[in-house]
Amino acid sequence: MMHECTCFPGFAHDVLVPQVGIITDIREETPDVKTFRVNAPGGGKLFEHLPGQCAMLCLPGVSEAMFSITSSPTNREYQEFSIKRCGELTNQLHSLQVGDEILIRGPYGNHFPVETELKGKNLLFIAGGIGLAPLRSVINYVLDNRDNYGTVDILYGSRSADDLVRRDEMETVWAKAKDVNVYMTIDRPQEGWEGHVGFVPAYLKEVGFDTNKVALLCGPPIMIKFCLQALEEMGFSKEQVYTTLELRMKCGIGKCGRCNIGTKYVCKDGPVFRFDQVDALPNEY
Amino acid sequence: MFRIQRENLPGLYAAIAAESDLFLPVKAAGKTNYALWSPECQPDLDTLKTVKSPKDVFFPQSENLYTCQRDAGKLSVTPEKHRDTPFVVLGMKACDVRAVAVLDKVFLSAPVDTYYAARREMGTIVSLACGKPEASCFCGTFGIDCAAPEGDVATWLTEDFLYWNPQSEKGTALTGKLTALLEPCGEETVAREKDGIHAICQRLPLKELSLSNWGAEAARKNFDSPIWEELYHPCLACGTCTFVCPTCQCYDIKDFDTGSGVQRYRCWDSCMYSDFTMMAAGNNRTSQMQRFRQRFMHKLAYFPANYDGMFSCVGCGRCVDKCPSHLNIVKVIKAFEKEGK
Amino acid sequence: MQEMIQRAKALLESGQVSRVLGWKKGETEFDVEPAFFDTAESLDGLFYNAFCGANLSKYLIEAGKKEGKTLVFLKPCDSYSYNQLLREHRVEREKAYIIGIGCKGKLTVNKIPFDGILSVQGADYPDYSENLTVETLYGTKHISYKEAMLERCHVCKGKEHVVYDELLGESQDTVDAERFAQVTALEAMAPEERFAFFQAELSKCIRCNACRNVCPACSCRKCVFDSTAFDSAQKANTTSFEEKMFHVIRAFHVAGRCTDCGECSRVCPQGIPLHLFNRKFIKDINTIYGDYQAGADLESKAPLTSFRTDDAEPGVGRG
Amino acid sequence: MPVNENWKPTIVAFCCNWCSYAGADLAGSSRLSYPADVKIIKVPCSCRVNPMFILRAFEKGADGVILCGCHPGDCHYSTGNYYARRRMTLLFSMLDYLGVESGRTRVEWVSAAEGVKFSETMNSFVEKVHGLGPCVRLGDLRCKK
Repeated sequence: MMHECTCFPGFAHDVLVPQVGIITDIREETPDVKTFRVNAPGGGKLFEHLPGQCAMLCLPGVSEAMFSITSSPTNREYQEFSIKRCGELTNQLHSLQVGDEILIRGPYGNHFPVETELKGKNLLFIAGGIGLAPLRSVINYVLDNRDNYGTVDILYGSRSADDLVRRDEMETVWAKAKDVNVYMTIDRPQEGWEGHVGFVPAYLKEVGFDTNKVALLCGPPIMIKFCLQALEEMGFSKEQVYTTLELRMKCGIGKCGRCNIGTKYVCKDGPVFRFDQVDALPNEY
Repeated sequence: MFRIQRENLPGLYAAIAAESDLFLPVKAAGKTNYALWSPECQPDLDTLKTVKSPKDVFFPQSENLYTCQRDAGKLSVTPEKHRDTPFVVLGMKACDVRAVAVLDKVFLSAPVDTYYAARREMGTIVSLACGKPEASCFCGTFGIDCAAPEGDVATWLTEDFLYWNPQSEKGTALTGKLTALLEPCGEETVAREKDGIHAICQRLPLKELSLSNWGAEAARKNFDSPIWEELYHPCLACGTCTFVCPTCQCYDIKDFDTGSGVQRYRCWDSCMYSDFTMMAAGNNRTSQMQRFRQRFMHKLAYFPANYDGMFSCVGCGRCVDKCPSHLNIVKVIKAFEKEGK
Repeated sequence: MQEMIQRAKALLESGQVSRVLGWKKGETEFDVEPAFFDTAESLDGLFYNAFCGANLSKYLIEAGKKEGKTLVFLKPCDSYSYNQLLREHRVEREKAYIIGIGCKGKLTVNKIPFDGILSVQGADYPDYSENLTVETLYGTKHISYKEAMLERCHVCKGKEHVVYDELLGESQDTVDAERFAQVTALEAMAPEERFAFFQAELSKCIRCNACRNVCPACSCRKCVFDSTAFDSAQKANTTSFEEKMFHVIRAFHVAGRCTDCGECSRVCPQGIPLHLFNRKFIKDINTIYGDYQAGADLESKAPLTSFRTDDAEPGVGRG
Repeated sequence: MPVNENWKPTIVAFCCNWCSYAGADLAGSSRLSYPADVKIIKVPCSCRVNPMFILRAFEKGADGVILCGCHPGDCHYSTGNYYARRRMTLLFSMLDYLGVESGRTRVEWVSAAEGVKFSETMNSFVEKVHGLGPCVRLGDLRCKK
């Protein structure tokens, strides 16, 4: 898929060559999560994407890694990435300032089937911690096309109230939207928190959703495991649950071999998988 | 069919090199590897197997992708120029030519790897039949005929002559430039040569190697087999098998700070290395058994599942010769063969 | 070999050891791989001949993490490597039961210059033959045992084990060359010639890391060349320098710890004489700081972790 | 190799914080000159310098590398420079063995009081390296502009 390079008009370049992006806003979500707003240097978006897709962010001389795009495609002005500080690259990213430039290539991977399987359905979003990042893209897409979908339930949990990413958006925008229920929980009791306390899987069972829904699940592997168990106990089938996988990626186009599990390349065939598809993969994720 | 006397081969090399770059097996410091021809080099068409495969010519062990400069906080990206001059690679064996078809599946499927595509477009393959197959060869298992290699031009080397047969447009074009050196000839000698090679192939120890337990359907079936646990122990987790392999295509992308810009380059990587899948969040293949399994499952099961049954092994036998621990794909195939019975 | 099998079976059956580390035969007598044996029946597959060159000592780091003792067969030179691992606390002595086995010089098929080798006769122990008979696809050939011998065996450190629980089998002296002759010859060359020599050899390097991974002294949990912190973590071979950097640093990191087991040279797919780096360091250490053999004992101070106040100054005696 | 008269070698000097670095300071404050092409890298002790530092300096374009530490016996950490001495002895011998011109590396012991020695050492080292010309045997081609 050759495409015209925006920095060198007329030069058809490889998908491995990035574009320059400029950071136009940085939001401190939690002590270790920041959301970066990225624009093309001349304004506007660098590329169009679909909910659930990812992009490679690169700091020259440091490294490059895949991050999910947390803003919705319906946002016409910019793209956002919510990034948790956990390694070398993310540490460096967190030290960036508004106006700094980074390299971006993408979008990569598949997306949540918002225009096909999910259309017209009741949706249940289950997220833990930074797992909200890919789902937020879908949630906003759904809310911006509200009539195409049924009820929306959002269950979001985090270690503490301080670690809830996008709490304000959740409380002031999502919770107030039509036919949307937001459930928030934190792992341990905390002063000033009047909401629910407990792990996400337990809260999921406690609320007890009906099965006339499609669930979109994203979070740490241990949470995914127990949420899936809970969903199955509640009567959900594997075909009703979607999740995203995360593996080490270098090329983003299914060639370098790093994210290969079984016959799938997570960067190209994923990151979004339905649970029956995940089950068909060898247990190496 | 054309031919040229063996003693005139240096003239042929020079004639090809006058028009374009010429890569061929060259002996240096005691080992034969593909290298750019120069008048001083020592071409070696008699060694059957180069240590490294000619994969290097189309997919170099290391190549620059782009250079990034930072000037007053502003980044700029200069992509590396694609290969735009023709070149010839001479002496590729049937297995190595087939290996290029394997690489094509990966790099030329969408999204196309343009660096590779440019080299494929610019390159002309002159293959060479295997006069003396080795005991470690098993290309026949993959339906490859080492007496009649694919490629733009196929050649056969006898005691006195190199026989030359163009097989494609590119091959005909190359031949057209070399008419002063090549004389037309009959097919008889080559036919005899082929018969001779086929007779040797009948005596190869690995000629019975069967892939009946492999292929797309093995993707799930063989994954959980306890055989992997028995097999992997001697593996040193080095990358010898990967780097001598003509079809292994995994790569890494890295930065190099030259002091006047950051070069982003890609280089071969090995799924046998412990850090291959390591990321900040952890490693999804933590044991050598898993990494070992990945390499062979990929070649013998995942690849055929993704590409119409094509195996990503061509039976060149380099890994059989080179593994420091004498572990190799043949042993893996055979171990599952026993299990299947 | 039968003696080895019987002894191993006895030790395994008596429960003294939980597993056996030895070699097993593949398709041919030169296709031998290191192997673990857990049961008495499987021990019938234990194999030992002149092609069992692999040094098993490094496998004991992993084996040491398992329950119980591992019975291991070590050749005399392997025992030096084991001793070195022992003094670096990478293995525990009580986790291994060591049978020191005899060695009459180890062979490598890479030194047999015939095409289409199918089998090699005369490499059996204890009765090997001075002349090997090599069956090939292109006829029967002959080569002397010594010609097919690994470089390290021509300059063998000696056939005495430095650590063992019991000994089995006989050894034979194989030394017919001076250990430092190659290094001395290189030193005598002009710098340009030396540079050209190393350039030619090292530019073959494919960065497969076999030399590092096979090396018993390279037992770091995380190698500096696997670190992402520098651009030393390079698998590339863009320029000739990178291999120099890699090989010099690798040799330096094992300087004073390298027992000269020669595994690096044995496994190099490109046949780079990597021992020339290690042996240069050993020669310098011997000359400047006094004779030292890594792995020979557990007590003496290693040359790079000790000093004398009157040590020579760097660069002394250079041109 | 013909040396361009205008060419100036790039020299990297690893200087121990406790002595040579102060020696360089003293040289400066005493208005003793040494070539501006000497790039000083302060290290906590000469022993901090491992062989990779030296090779890396050459890789990235240095034409000569010098290590300056406290006089033997005077190490701030009592014995660091003794270890450094053994390491550099072996490393330099190895570089020599590889065919790298031996004048490109040097170790010199310079105390905090020896501003003159520091300046003289640098001048003579630069002169020596200048005579040898650009280092081509250890540099990384990618770093050449």
